[in-house]
Amino acid sequence: MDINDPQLMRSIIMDHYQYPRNRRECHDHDCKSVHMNSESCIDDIMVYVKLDHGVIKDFRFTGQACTISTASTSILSELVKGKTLDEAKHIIMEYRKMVNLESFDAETLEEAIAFSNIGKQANRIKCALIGWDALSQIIAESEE
Amino acid sequence: MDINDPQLMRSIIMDHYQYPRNRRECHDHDCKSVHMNSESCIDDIMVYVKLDHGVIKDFRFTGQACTISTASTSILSELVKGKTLDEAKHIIMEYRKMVNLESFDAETLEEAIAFSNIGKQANRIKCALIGWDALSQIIAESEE
Amino acid sequence: MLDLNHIRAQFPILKTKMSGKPLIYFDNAATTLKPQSVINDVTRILSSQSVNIHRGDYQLSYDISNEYEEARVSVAKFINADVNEIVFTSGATEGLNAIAYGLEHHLNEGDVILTTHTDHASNLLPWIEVAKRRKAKIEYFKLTEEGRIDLSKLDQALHSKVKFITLVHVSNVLGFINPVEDIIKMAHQRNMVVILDGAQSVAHIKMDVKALDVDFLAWSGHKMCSPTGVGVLYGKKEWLEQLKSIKLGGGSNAQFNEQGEVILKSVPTRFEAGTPAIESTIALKSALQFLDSVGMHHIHEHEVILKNHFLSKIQDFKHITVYNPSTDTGIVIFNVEGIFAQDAAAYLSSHGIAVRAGNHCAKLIHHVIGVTETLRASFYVYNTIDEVDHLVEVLRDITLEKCVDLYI
Amino acid sequence: MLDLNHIRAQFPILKTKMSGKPLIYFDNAATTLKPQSVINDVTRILSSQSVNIHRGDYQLSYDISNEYEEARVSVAKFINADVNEIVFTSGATEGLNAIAYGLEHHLNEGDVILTTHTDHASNLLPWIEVAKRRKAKIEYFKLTEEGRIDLSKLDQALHSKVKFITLVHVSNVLGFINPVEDIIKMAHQRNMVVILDGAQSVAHIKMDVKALDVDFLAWSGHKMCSPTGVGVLYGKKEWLEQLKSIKLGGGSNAQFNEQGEVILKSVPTRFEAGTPAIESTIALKSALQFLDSVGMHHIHEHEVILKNHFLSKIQDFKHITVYNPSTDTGIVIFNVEGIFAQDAAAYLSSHGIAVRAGNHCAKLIHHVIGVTETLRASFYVYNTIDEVDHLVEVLRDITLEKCVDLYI
Ligand SMILES: Cc1ncc(COP(=O)(O)O)c(C=O)c1O
Ligand SMILES: Cc1ncc(COP(=O)(O)O)c(C=O)c1O
Repeated sequence: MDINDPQLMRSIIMDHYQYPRNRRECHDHDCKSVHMNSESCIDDIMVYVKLDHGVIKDFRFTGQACTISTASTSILSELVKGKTLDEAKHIIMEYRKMVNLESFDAETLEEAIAFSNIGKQANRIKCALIGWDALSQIIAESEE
Repeated sequence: MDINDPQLMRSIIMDHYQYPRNRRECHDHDCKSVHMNSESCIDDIMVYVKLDHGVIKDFRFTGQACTISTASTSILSELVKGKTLDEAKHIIMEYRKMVNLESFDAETLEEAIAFSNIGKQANRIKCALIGWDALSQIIAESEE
Repeated sequence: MLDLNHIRAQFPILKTKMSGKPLIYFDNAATTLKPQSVINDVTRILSSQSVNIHRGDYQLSYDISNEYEEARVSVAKFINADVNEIVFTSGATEGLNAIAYGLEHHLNEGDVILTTHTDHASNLLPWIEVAKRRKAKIEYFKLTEEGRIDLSKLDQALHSKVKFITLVHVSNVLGFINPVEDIIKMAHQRNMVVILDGAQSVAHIKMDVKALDVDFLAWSGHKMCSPTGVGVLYGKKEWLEQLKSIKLGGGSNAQFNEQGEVILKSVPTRFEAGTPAIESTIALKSALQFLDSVGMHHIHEHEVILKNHFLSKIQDFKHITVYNPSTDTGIVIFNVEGIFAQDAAAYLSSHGIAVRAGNHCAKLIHHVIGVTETLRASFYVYNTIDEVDHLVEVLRDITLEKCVDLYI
Repeated sequence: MLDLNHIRAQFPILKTKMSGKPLIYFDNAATTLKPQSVINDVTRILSSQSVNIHRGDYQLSYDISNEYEEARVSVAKFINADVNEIVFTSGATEGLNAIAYGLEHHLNEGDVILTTHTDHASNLLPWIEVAKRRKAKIEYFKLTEEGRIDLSKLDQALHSKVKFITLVHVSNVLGFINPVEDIIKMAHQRNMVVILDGAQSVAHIKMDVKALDVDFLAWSGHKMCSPTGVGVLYGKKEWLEQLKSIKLGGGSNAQFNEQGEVILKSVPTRFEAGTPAIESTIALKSALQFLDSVGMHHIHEHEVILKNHFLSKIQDFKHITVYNPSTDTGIVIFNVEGIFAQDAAAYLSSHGIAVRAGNHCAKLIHHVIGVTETLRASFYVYNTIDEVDHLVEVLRDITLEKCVDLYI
């Protein structure tokens, strides 16, 4: 994927915003959920994660959110489903580097590289992280 | 009395401050009392007035107060004792004129003319009126 | 017509830019801009008179205490109240809380507090709390389809269990002016107390509390050209005296002793414990002078002209949905099809235009308009037709692609 | 030694006059003066960034929200707290009320709240009120003859019924620094909660809430070189979460519905309902930078030098009685024989000197010093030995005649 192709990057975001993947509830008893809403963003989303023996079996989300929040969470859902916690943590770490405008491993992030410039728009960074922060939180709690 | 004699005026105020007249409580059932304290003054005084058939039979006061409040209330007590309500109202009216730097009848005010310049010190006007306001209030209530 | 050049020249912020474009400020329902006279007051006080009030122990303190009390006189005149009916607060939220908690002791089990779905969290939440504590009930006025109070259902709504009616005078989302004259008249016939949230009304339409006969009114200074940190709670004298003071401390008491016997000062001082926002309160007077110099009637008229212009210009835009087309004021809420409100707001920001996105703290509003998130443009006295036209142009061409392009 | 020229140059008010004489400001316990950096913040925001916070819908709002949160970070660093333990209030009085009312639900009949006779009305009155409501009891620390907490009676004072200990850190009348380390240590061994009124301490002595292990601390910005209208409530995270929020409204809730179910936001946002004093809060950061630039240790040292100088100069004055000769800070209270405090203050004012007269809102203090009305001179970082000398000279010659002569 060419990170310097703005048309491609835009189409990734729009596609995930207009047709978000894994946007549905999960009320299984083994589905952990976390409610995220940010001060600087009117977003209000629920993230549901099903873990099984150190593997992310399912990742879903629901709620009202902006393009950046919705698309970034949708992309995340595809990226981490089926991954081990360690793999997921690695992906999240690389993503955080990217969002902070540090150098990162584009390979690992796949479509998430569409947000490689979000760090320049400080006021939307939180939106780009909302789903990712939720997953970090669930992983951290599972490891306590 | 010579209103232009500062030494005389000063000695009146100091005398009434250091030896206030009628400074004692009154707990007779026919003694009306009112508690005065002003925002701009740390004064805190109680005024007691005994009325009988339209005549001020007694006027007393107690409390912590500054020179201006104490002396002006002490002078007032001597001025109005034994006077009819109408006479007292006239005295109060002339006093208010003086304090507002309008022309007034010096004769009526006797020693109270010591405060003829208080109106130039806006921040102490309330002190010079505290006892007088109390009496006005008691008279007004008695006439309701 | 207003002399807009003269008005705009008084607001230094209107000479600044946002995102490199001249600032077009349409978030007036959130807070208004400040005229130079207000800024000067604050700067002057901080620079040469920054002492505490309420004591004439020295000249500076005496002077600043006087200015503080003059602000009270100005506010009283502005809404036609008596000066001792004006309590200074830190804002509408504190004022509305002070009313709800302060009247709590009048509530008995089963009593009803009547309000609306369009009310602001700062008015609803305190009443929800005290209602819970007293086992009282919150009920909501029936609204017409567009979200106005249904006057035909008023008689039913004001039933015998209703004790307090608390409602927003002008909704900060729908921009409707509630028919408070009718409500107050009927309420008083039934011995009910009426509390108005004036956050969006006092700076926008002429307010006369005596003519209106309202019992309580609270609003914020910052929404009427003043600095932040100051608000006003008006209460009819007899009702202020019924209000329990919930913030206690220095300045509010005349006396207290070790046995816990407390004598509070008289109204309104009793409610003003502690050091207030002195500069902001004094500057409120200059803000009122500015509003008076324009004239409240002209301000409202001007807002309506801008709003009508905006609505007529966008009425053919298929991609824009307006939720309050019959708004009575300068507040318009809308959405762009397929674009989340905050994305649209961010796009407008990149063109120098400030509008608000969200639920505007009126979280029951979805009962009325069916959606939770909207864009809100709110016009005020210094806005121009040109600025509105600029908003219209940007909205004409807005697309999801363009919104997304800000981030790639 | 402090570079007083450099410090004084930052306070424009020090170039002004009162009663035609250069202003000598010794009413620092009432409020402090403001440095230019603080004034500039307020002017800048009002002139070019006067928008509301808490939303990043447009660039200006995003920027000002950030500055607001940066102020929180600064405050947290200043007292060594975590950033989410810092709640912005309108002042010490609001903060102290929020603590008392917010902990009310933890009080049961017979519980004891321990405090002192030297406490300020803003700390005593809220507790007197909640104690009444919960049938709890207020008790007072035993004091030594000069008015210090008697450490030998501590064990007795902290008996098993005591639940909350709330006390002034530095008395605004006596200037004593209370032995809070000892009290907190012993209190925590007995599972008691300790609340400090830091109105006179945070701007005067280095504060480290972690080292001190205090549970709550409240103070005002205006007493630490900031504008009025802002204060801080610090609470340990676990205790803030136990505190019931008593001011509800916009911004404090994440969600609520028609059924009255309310979900509040997390700590500290939950406590910050409504539009806060934005300019004042942001300016607090510059105030802290000023204090840090001088160094808290030097500030305290300087106050003590001035106070000692004053006391040594007046010690032979037979007509002056000092009530707190062993004061630990820059606060000295005294009276002139035969002259009521307010008259003496007015006389000093005519010489350009600002001191306070009265009971200083500590209305139980007469239990300690035997009098209700005193003069208070309170020194701060920008005061000089020369200024103190001037006060001494005026006091040397003060007579009742001279005081009265102001009015004739
Ligand atoms: C010890 C103490 N506590 C509380 C307060 C109240 O502070 P504020 O008036 O800023 O709310 C003061 C100020 O007078 C004080 O000195
Ligand atoms: C209708 C209404 N009520 C109350 C408020 C609260 O005002 P403040 O935030 O100034 O306390 C607002 C402001 O958003 C409002 O629009």
